[in-house]
Amino acid sequence: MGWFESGWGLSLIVFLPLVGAVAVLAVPKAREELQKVVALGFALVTFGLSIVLAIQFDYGASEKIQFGTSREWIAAIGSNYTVGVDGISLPMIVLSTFITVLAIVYSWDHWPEPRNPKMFSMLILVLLTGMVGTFVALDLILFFVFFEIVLLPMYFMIGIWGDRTEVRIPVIGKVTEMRLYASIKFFLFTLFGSAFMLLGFIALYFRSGPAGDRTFDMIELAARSDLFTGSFAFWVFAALALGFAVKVPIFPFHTWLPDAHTAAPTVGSVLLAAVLLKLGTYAFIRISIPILPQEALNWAPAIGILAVIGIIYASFACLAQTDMKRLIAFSSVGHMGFVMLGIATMTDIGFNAAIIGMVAHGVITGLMFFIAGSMSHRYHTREMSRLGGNQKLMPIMGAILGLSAMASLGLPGLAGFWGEFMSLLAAFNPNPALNVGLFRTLMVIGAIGTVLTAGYLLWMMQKVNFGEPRESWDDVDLHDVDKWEMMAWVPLVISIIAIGVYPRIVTGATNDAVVELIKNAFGG
Amino acid sequence: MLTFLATNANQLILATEELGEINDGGLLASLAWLIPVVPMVAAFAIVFFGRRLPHKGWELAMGAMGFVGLYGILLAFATMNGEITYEGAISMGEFGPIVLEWGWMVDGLSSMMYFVVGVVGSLVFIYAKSYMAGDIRFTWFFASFSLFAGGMLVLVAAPNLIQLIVGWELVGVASYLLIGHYWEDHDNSSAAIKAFLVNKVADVGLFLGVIIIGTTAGTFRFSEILAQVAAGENDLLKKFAFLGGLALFIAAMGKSAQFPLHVWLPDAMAGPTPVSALMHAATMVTAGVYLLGRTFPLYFVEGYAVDVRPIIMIVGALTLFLTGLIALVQTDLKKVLAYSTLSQLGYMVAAMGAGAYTAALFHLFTHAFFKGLLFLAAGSVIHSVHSNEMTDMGGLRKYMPTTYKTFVIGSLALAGIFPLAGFWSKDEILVAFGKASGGAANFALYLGIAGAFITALYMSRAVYLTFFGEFKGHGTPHESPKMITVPLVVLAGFSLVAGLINMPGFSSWFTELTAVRFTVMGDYHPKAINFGMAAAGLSAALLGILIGYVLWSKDAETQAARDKFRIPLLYPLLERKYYIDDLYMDGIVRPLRGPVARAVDWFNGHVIDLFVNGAGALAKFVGKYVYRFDQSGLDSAIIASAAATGAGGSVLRLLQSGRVQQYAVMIFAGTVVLVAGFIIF
Amino acid sequence: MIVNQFLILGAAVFALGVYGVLSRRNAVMVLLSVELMLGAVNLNLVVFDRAFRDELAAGQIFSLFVIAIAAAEVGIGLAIILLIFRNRSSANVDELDLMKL
Amino acid sequence: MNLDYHALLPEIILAGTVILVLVTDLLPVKKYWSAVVGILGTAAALVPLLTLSFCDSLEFCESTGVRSMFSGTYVVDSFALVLKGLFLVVALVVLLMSVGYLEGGRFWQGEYYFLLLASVLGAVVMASSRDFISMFVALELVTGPTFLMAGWRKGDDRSNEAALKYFIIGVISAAILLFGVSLVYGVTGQLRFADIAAAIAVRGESPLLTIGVIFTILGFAFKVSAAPFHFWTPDTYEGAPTPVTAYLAVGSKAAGFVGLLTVAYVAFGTTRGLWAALIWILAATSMTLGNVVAIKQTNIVRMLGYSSIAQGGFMLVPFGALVAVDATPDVLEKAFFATVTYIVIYAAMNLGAFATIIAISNRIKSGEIKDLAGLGLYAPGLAGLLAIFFFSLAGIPPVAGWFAKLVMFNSAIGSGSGWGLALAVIAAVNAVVAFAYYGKVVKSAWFDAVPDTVSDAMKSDSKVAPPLVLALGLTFAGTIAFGVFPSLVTSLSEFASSLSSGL
Repeated sequence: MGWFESGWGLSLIVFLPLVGAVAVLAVPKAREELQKVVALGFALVTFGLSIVLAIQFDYGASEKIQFGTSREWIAAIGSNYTVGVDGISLPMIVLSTFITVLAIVYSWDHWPEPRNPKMFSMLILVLLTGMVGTFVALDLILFFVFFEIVLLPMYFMIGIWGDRTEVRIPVIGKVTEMRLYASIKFFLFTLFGSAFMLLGFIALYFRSGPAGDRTFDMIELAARSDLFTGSFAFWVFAALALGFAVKVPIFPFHTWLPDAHTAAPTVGSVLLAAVLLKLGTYAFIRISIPILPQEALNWAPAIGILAVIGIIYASFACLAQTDMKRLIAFSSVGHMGFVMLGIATMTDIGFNAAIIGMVAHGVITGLMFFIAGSMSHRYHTREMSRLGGNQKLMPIMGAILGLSAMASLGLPGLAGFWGEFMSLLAAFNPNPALNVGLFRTLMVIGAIGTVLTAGYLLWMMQKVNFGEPRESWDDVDLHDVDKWEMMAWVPLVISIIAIGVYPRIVTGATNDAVVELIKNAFGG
Repeated sequence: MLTFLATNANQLILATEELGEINDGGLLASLAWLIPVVPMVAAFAIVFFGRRLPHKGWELAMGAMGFVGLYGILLAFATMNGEITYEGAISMGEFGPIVLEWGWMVDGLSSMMYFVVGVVGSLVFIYAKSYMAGDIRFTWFFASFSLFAGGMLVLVAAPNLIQLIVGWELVGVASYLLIGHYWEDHDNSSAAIKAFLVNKVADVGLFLGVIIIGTTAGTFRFSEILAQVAAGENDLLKKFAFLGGLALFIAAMGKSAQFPLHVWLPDAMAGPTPVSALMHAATMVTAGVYLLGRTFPLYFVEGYAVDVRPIIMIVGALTLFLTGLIALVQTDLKKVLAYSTLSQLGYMVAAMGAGAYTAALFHLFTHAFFKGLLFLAAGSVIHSVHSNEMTDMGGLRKYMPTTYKTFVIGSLALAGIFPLAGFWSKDEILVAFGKASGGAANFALYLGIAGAFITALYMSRAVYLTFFGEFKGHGTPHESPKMITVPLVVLAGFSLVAGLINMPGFSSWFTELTAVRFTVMGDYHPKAINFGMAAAGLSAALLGILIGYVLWSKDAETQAARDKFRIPLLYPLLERKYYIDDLYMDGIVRPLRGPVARAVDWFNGHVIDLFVNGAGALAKFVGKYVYRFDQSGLDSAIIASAAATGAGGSVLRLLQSGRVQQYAVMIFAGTVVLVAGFIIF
Repeated sequence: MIVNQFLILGAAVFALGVYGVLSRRNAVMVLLSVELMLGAVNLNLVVFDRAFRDELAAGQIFSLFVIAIAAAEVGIGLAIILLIFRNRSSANVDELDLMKL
Repeated sequence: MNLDYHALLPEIILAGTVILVLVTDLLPVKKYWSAVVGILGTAAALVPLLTLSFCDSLEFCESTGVRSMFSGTYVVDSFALVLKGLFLVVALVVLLMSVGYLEGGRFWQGEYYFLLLASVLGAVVMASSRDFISMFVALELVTGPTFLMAGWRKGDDRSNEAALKYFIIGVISAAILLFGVSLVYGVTGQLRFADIAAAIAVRGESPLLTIGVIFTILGFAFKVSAAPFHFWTPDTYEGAPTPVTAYLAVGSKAAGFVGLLTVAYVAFGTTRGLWAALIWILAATSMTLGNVVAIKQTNIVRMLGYSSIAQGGFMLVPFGALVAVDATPDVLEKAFFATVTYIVIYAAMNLGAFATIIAISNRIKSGEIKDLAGLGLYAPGLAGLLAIFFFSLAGIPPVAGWFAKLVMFNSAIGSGSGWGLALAVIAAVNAVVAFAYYGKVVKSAWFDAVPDTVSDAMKSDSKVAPPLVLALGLTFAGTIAFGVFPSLVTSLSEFASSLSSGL
């Protein structure tokens, strides 16, 4: 398997889905079965390769970049095709390929309207390339490219297959279809952030050394972090943080998220929640903090405060929602708040918490969006006030929804708990350079946030699952979970429980890498 | 050893080596991981395969529970032969310096809990088979029930704080499922949510307490934390012990339903009766007391969280007194028992605060039997009259003799009548209050004696209203089947004799059992019976029964007529449960769910999006006007400049010129401006 | 050599051309005005050439090129104007507003 | 005089083709033969460019380094080679686009190709011009034919109007340019760029020189349609036949940039502070104005007109960022490199966008953005191309535009000055704003329902003229390849940056 370790394997994981997309393109439009098979086949092979990656990975040296390679790419600006995996990116890669497979499986019999399996599966595959690429890129420009590639398929998914209900756009006052508003908002928001992020990348490059010795290599830049100081570092961190914060999203850059998640088709929401949001948090861990550690400490209080505001704010916003999907969407803001709180502590515990929180949020919220999608597919409404008694009408779906809600509110033994709890734990003893009092206050507020989180999820469950079903559903064909749904959801349920019971599934890969990262960034 | 413990009230025993040989428990302890695992596995197995089994999953639940009961008995006997201390741990993941561990602990405290959960649980499970027969979600019920017991056992087995959280919350979620078992009814699911949320509020305390204690101690293992406490060298831990201890106590207040977080427990009656029995007797509500017991030295060793103790005593005393009073006005039989549980929990918690570790656990132990008994008996009654309301009962003595007898035994035990189980444990608690110093202890003592009186009063009320007089319900009640009465009889037997295992001056087996090796004991067991205190407690109870007899022994048409003691102000206050629920709902929950949440949502759409969409709108707006200027705004610009310069027709002439000339104007103007600018600067 | 006076003359002619371009309605007249501007340029070039006594006579040569190209441009311009005149029977520039906002 | 015929071969071939096209038109053959001759001739002209470029590794080629002729007024260096190559390729694509377009309407075909190729000849000459006389001649050769081409839809009033507006503004700009040149000549006594630079270095700056420089630069600003000299652009783009618009937006604009680059770097290299500040202003206003106004457009070609103003602004950024910078060769080269890169990528993607629009409007007979609605449903291929080119224009990876923006930012920030940074920030915000209208086109094509104006015949008519397919293929390949492997462009533009180091 020498070829696999020399960087080819990783590149294969990144680009195979793209090949798959082209292959699907080559299939005639009428032959839907074949399109599905091809798409699933490529996704499965990619997933299989990522499992091979995970097996071959040397967990004893998870802080080292493995399976990496560096080839000349754009010599003129000093950017290379540098990829590699370490313990931090490995779980994210597996998560991405895993969720994508499930997304295609789920889609098998649930193509959103207007029906176009060909294009839809192509977009999913392109998205996969973008996602995995972002996680393996070790060159800032390469990272930027993949980071942006992700936007395109999602833009189309939301725009073409999104929610067609008419909404009145706040402030502007125009009435338009939800999908149109959401897609452009999503795109412009992210683009705005990433434009400044790119400026930050370039600024780092020019500060990274004398002419001729400059680099976009993240690892190399992290090693030269002493060069980035003063107001330069301040502004660069701000620029990078803006780009990442929009993606995460951190309050107050989050307003694209509820719209985009709500408007997106089921699979779009799943991928958006499960993987795309992680690009931002991952970037904080991978780029901002190792390269600008001192500045990260200066910014940490602000990030922490915003994260905690996000937790509380999202909870209240969720309490006000009447639309089930929008509620789940808003809950992401809160969960990512916990992730960002973990990052803001600038400790190894916090980073581990953040990563496991990311993975957990991926599987849990992914599952919840799947269910929300399937439910609105059957009920033709997402208004919780019109639902009720779902547990009676569809017991299995109700049970899975219940499980995912429990996981989402951070029930120990399920995946969501570790990220939440360990973030709070990390906030008790943040990095020595940070204000202990502030972070402990944040810890307390964050802990209170868990109560609110439980509140909105339980009330959602009450409205949706419990009670007697309305008579209006008597004549509606409400079949319980079908086989494709089962095949897509059971793996998620299993991973939720598995990560909850045995968190080493994630931390086993991340811990050494995180400890090393913290040591390199902050010393000692 | 006994004498040593008994004679040194309030004195720390630091020299653990004096406690004799430590037994690692051998195979029995090393396999004890099965205790939490078996019910948990059973719970999942029931979900997936239960429906296909002949008894629809009950046999799995019963088997698991029976296994735990047997294991608990074995461990109890093994512990009698010598103290066992065993800690198993499997590493489950690393977070930087923190290693997460799953483990199981076998020592006196946990063995006692295994025993209680296992034995009481088994009896309740037997009972439930018959009670729940025909329920639409029979299988699901036993899955949740197993999860409930399993969660409790995870909690009890936890050798570290983090696993404790896991068990703690599993118990919470299982209780949510069970309380909301009949979720078709909105009130039931609301009760379930209430239970979960109130516990979640308390869990904030648990989270913070665990974080504070664990982080400052640098370890989450009880054994290591308590060893540090004993050694007294960790100044950081000392500094934070008060906060951490207080936070953990808040957690205990939630699970053990202490005032003012007690509100969920009465509502939890929405679940089927076996759930109430198990929840009130063995699992869930005992978790808080267990937690205090497990971390007991933290509150007891000077320099740590000793200042929390008065708070614990006051909270416990208030709970035992205030909730006891509410029990007096309840008409729902189960609610009477529920408030009585609250009251008894108040005793246990206050006892912990008073430093009476053994007394508190002992009361927990005896209470498990008689409260389990009372609930099951109440369930038996309810099963037969199809109503919870005591106004629909009366005269059942004749119809349900076994139930009647066992219920009375339970009531007497609860009221603390010599020589039943409750007498011994309650007496020990009162003695502890008396021994402890400080205003809080006195407060607890007075309220404790008053509480004994109130307990007897409301229990006699319940007995009279239910079993005496004329039957007021519909149909003919009949005695319950064997599956129901047998557990009643067994529990009645325990209620009769359980107190004897820790009779002062006679036996100290329970004290020895629960004396945990690595905890630094500040505990005592009275060497001999304290006759003064016993007399005080007993006479208060007898007085209560007497007054109860006077008030309720005579039958009457209406409940109002029987409840003759309607004191103005106090009665409505009790009926409204001191308005605490109203305060929570109207003061906190509704505003948060309503106006506050809506305000945040509005803020999202109108303030943040004001900037976002406003930027978009601004761009469009600017675009519109720039475009207009670009294309035709020149006219006005020229008029303006013409007016300004006063130039006559020559400039105005331009107005009539064509568009292309306006472009030309712009070009020349731009050129001139730029040239002028550059020449000047 | 009196350069400044010629320069001023050149600038004045250029400005006159500008004025004509801006104020004339007839496209042909606009075209003529542009020729005026180019004339000013030629004047400048020739004057400078003489002032420098440029051995290559670059200025003068340049002005020849300008004249030649200006002639070509007039040809193009007239062709376009003719086209428009044929379509609309008018060569007024102020009627060119089809693509108005 | 010793002429290097090898170096002049592209111009000679092209000039020959121009004549040949005219002759073909007179012959009694089908009209498209003119196009075929033009295409073949243009392609043939590329051959000597290649041999010149790879002269060092070719046996028959005599390496002489920079080939300078006519006392240094005509230079064939690597910069010239790259840009000539670009012009020829652009010409090829525009020819391919034109064939079908002209066949479909009532046009004079032979003359059209003649004029187009003449204009390209001008551009090719421009790349080598190193004095004002030849540059002026080249410039007029580029512009003159396009005046006529703009009015090529002779029966269409809009087209006529476009031509006249373009013409009048064009000649005015030429006059301004010439006036500026005459003043520069007056101050320095030179017309050759190198000599002018030397003279300025000796004499220093004077108000007259300042006026001259500004007038000269502004003359070029018209060609690159930088605000506030852009007014003709939207009207002309909208009115002119679309292939002509494509040529104006790419070929003619690129020629303007070539002139601007050469003049600014070579002739006025020593007064960099002056023109850099001027260009800073032009860049900022062009980007902002172009983008903001484009949002409101409803006609796609007119929108592309404003878009090209904005893109022109982006191309100017690297120069503008040179304000208040120490003139290290590295920085200068970077700016030069950035602009050349931008031009090359812009050429590929913008031509592609125009080609797609031609193909689409052939089908739906409309140029309104709202009429594109539902294109993704009945013509996914065209809609896909549309998305690719417009995303490229918006600068979204992996299609080429992102790299153009990247190098633009790179040079602006790399200049190390606050002014450069400020311009980069303005550009960044503008890059986001730009998506609002590029996205609108994609949105219309992909997200909206098919409107009533689209008949079933239009939906089922999937025929695209083969030359147009070729044009689409070329631009598509370029856009993708440049985006994924930007080194394809950078090797060209680095090669071209020789000019800046010649300072």
